[in-house]
Amino acid sequence: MRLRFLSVGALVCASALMSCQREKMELRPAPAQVAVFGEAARESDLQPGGALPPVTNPDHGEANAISEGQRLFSWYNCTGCHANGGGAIGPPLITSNWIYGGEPSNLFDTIVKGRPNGMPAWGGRIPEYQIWQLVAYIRSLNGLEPKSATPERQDHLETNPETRRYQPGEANR
Amino acid sequence: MRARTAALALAAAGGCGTSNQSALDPAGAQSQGIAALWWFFLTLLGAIFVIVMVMTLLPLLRGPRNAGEPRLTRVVGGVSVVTLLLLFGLVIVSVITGRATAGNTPPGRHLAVEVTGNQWWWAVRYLNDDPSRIVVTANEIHVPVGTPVLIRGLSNDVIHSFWIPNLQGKRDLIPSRITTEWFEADKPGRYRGQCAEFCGLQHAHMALWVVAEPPEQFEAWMEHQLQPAAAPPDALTRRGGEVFLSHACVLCHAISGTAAAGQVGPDLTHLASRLTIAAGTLPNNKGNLAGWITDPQSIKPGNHMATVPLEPEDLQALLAYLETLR
Amino acid sequence: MSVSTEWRTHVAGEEGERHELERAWSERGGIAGWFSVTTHQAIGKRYIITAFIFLLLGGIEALLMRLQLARPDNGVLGPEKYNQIFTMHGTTMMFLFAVPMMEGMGVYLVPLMLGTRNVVFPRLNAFGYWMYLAGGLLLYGAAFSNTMPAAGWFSYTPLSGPQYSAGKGVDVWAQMITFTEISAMCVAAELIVTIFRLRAPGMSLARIPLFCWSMLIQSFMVIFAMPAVMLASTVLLLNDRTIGTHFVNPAEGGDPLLYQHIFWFFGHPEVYIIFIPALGMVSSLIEAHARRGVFGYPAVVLSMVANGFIAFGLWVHHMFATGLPQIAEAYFTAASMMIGITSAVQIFCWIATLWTGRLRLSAALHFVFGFIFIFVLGGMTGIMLASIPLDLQVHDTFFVVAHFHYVLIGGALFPLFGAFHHWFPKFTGRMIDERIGKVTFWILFTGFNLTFFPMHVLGLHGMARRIYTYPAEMGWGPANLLATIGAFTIALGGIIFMINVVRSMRAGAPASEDPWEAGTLEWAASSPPQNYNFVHLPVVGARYPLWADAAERAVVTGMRSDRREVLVTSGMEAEPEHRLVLPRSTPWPFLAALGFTIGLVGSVFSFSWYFISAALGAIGLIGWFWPHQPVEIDP
Amino acid sequence: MTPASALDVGRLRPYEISNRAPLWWGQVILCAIEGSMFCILIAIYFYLRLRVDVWPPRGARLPDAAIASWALAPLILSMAGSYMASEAAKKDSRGGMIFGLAANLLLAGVFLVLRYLDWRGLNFNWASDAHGTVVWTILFLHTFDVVADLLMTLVLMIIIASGRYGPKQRLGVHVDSVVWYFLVAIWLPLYAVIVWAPRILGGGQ
Repeated sequence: MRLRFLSVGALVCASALMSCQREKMELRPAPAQVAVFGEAARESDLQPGGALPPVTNPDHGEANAISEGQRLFSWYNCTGCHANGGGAIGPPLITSNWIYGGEPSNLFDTIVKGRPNGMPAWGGRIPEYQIWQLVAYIRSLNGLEPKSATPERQDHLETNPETRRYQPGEANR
Repeated sequence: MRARTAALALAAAGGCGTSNQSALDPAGAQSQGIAALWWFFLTLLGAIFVIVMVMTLLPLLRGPRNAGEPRLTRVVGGVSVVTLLLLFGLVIVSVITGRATAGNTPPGRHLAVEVTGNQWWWAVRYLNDDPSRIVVTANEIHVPVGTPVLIRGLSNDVIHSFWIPNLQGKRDLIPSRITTEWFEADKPGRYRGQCAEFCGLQHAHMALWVVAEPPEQFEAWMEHQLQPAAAPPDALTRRGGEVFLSHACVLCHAISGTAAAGQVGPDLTHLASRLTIAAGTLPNNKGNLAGWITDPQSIKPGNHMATVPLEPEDLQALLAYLETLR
Repeated sequence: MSVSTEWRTHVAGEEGERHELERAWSERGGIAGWFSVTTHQAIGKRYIITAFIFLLLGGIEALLMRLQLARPDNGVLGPEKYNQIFTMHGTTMMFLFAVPMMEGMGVYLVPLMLGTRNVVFPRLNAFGYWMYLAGGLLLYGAAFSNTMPAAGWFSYTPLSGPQYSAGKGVDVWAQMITFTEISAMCVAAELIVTIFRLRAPGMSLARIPLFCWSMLIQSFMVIFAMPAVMLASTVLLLNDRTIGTHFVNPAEGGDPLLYQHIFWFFGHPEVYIIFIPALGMVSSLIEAHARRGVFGYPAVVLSMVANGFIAFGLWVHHMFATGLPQIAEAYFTAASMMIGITSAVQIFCWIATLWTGRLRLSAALHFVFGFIFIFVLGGMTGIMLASIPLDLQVHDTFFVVAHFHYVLIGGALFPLFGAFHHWFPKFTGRMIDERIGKVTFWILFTGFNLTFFPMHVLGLHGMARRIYTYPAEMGWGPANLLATIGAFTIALGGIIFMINVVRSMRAGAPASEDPWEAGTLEWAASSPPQNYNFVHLPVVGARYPLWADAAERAVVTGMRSDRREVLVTSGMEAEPEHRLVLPRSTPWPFLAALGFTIGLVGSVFSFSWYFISAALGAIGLIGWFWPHQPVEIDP
Repeated sequence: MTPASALDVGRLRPYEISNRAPLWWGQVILCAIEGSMFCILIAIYFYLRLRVDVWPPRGARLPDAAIASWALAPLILSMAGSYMASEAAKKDSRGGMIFGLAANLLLAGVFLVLRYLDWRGLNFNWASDAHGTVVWTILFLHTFDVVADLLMTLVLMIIIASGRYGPKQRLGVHVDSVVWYFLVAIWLPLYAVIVWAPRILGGGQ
């Protein structure tokens, strides 16, 4: 009796959990997402009246996608201008003050089409799924992705200004 | 899959020797020493194992013995002392072999090769005091027979382990550290190696080949590798070169002599001269290359090569161009 | 009439005392009662059953892996699933099966063997079990909701670090370790004190049953090894992942190898934590089925103690390939081979016992012979692995996979199956079918060797471990197919064993108190034992009290039977010192464990949950320790 | 029928308040667990120290030696309170127990205030670099243990003060003192490591 009760309970719990797919890992991008946009294609496709329709990032909250975005961020040399998010030649990406908007659709648009004064257009180069990964990563830098999907640190020099109240190399007291 | 098997078999047969990636088929002094040690251990410990088993099973065949406890104590004590001495001997033999086969730097003149582990491929640089004579390649190491080769191991991401069983034991490649080991190939041949430390999704497909050649042949290979990529000879391959430079390829790969200087993926300057693509995953031929470029994630799921859609004509041109990178 | 019955019948007024004992030791019924149980037999059984369920889960994972590897370029599992499954397999077998199973056997058997009524800290015992269960549920709960670790059971950084293992799988893994280690440490603490202080009067150190010695040594190892893994997983790994500490980040002065050192400082002793209790079981089994005491008792005890010490000096042999100074390498080679001596001495003593004993070729003894065969073979490959040049070739290959399955399955699972057949009558009150037991043995033995022997060859021929597939031209296909067939043979053996258990529990012949005519005290209790184990605690005058002359036997009188009372004796000679009143059953250990669990599960997501964990746990502990009325203890 | 040989233990005491009580043994074992954890932490500290030339990194402010050293005084004195309480527990002196526990709590409180001041002065945190990580870990774990034990002490004091206590609670007071001795004793090497080791073995300053 007790055994039956327990086993039924275990089954119910297990199936409830199974329906909850916490982390998605799709190694092969969906065919619809490997498209590469020319600037024009993007313009005509998504911006009929000038205003951007609300687009949700398919990778929102996906830990694996954010991690991949982080890799791409340095591999595609975004760090060359934006450093690790703090900004250098390019504007900082850890910011609340987005020049071209910080919504996923804005960021997507910025990456695809480029922006004046140096931001190149990546639309013709890299496939859509990677752009979404980059968008997810950039938003994770600002805490706009769930904390549970955002890595707390990376295997390089500490960049968070909150963690250290001295300049490395400053003389000891 | 069958085609792939046949192709690799052919590739192996075309070389001077075949490799079954085995520690028991040594092709160098180091692996020979280790293999000898292995056979010694196996014989001795195997004999001991058989004796112990016979002693264990004997009481099943005959009734209980009425040995006096003092006698039993002497026997067990004696056997234990013999075990101690044997193990002591094994430690000595093992340490002597270790000294002979390992060591951090080879004696005398040697070839220094820097191997950097990446998820999931090997970057290879032949070090040279003259920067213009540094050869960069990937997933394939050519070495001259009879010259010690020093491997300088690095890693760009996680811990990998460099292992060519036919030549030497393994050495971990650890981020932030430099590890070294050296080996010397005695027989010309092609020896397969594989990452031996679990490094993530495609740990299984992180292989490399060591090609041991007679010194002259090696020198010729080296000279050829030092050349930049040849200019595309015809319209189709020229177009292929443009495809390469205008798509995502150029973001990650370098081809010396062109504007492509990406440092993220393997250097492709002499891609067509290599035995395999995708770190030993597929034999290097046009069909496999086409499949790999079109849909890398179905061949090696999880690898970091982007899936880039190409028009069929662009793909054909790109393949033709890559085929020229001999 | 077996001699042991006399032990309990020569005190006047026994019936009355028995009634009182039954009342004092009875457990409340119902769901609330079920969560309040603190008797060692019940907790021990829960450990054993839970661990067995995890063994089945780990076994299913093993079969999935073997299916994937059965032929080259197979597509049963993709790389991500394969990596997750081998991580779950290793983690389950090490942390959720092997250690808790040994703890469970210890919790069940040690008080019986020592001639006492319960472990000395019954509530801590219950708390430990609930923490273990919570850890297992956490790992599998997360796994079923698609959050699985995939960094291997030792989770090397930086692969397991924040940058290369996205998601919460590794965090769950790290915190699961915390749960199981807390549980192991609870059991270790209570078993050490139980073995030192609750022994039957007269049971001096030289009369402690060998299984109890093995649990004592194992418990000490737990105490010094487990803090290392808690630091490695919970502090180094989890804090690096969740609050951004830099223990293993080389850019800020950390070092990935630090994690390896700390992990293996635990990881190597862990292996001995698993098989030292198994060695104790083997000694018990041989004694009972060779019908004589183990030859060289002091040598066996000292070897186990030496094993325990040496085990802490070997961890670097897991790291030979990282490139260490040669002098260190020579030391660790020598130390690793020395463990061969201490193990060999025990094997020799057992062989001497078998030579001079009157063997009863029971199923349990079959498993002992299987154990010697497999374990000695695993020991031989262990000596090979201690040699650095050989290790550098076979490290991280299937040779190592074969080696540690030989020592762990051979060294722990075979003795365990032998122990199940041996103690089954004590656990259930019925005899297990010996014939089917022997069939089980032969199937398991054949399947085991079929699975793992070819792996030695595969490793030498270059098959690295943890690869999810391999190309056909490597020539590894046939041996792998053989291994897969072997794995399913093992599964068949497991199924037959379970059928045998269920059948025998229902319809087995009723067991007497001492069906094997064994010599240790657990066989003086009824089968299955009452909650209080013995109506009168025995007084011991020999190492094998049940084999001693009836004239030498005595019992303890003057204990109160209307409350849960045990006798505390001195640590060395076991002279009576004082009586100890154990607490009644209570739900507080469960509630405290629940509090800690809520907080620790939260801490997978945010560090601040540690404080919630502490607060909730503290509420549980205060409830646990709050004085009961009456507070005074009558003499 | 009386047994031929029976060992009558009826006259033995039903409890024991001394180092012979099993609870005391159990507590010593828990201290051994904690102790081995802190030993490994010290090993980690020196392992990380040996990885770099300059320790701590230039600019990082070490824990203030003066405050940390002065804080030892109330900490060590508080052991006397613990000792008094445990002796009073053996003699069943309620006043003695309350006084001892209160002294223990009070002095430990002073110590915690000093530690707070010292800790507040650090210009790095756990995520600054490896030095920050290991110093914060040591401080956090030790403080966590201290606070947990003080809470336990407080609860015990409330129970004793309420008068509803028996031998089990008196044993609790006795055993509690062991934990406190341990936490004080383990702090001495930890203090030497985080305060003095970098000053003596820092290098490059």
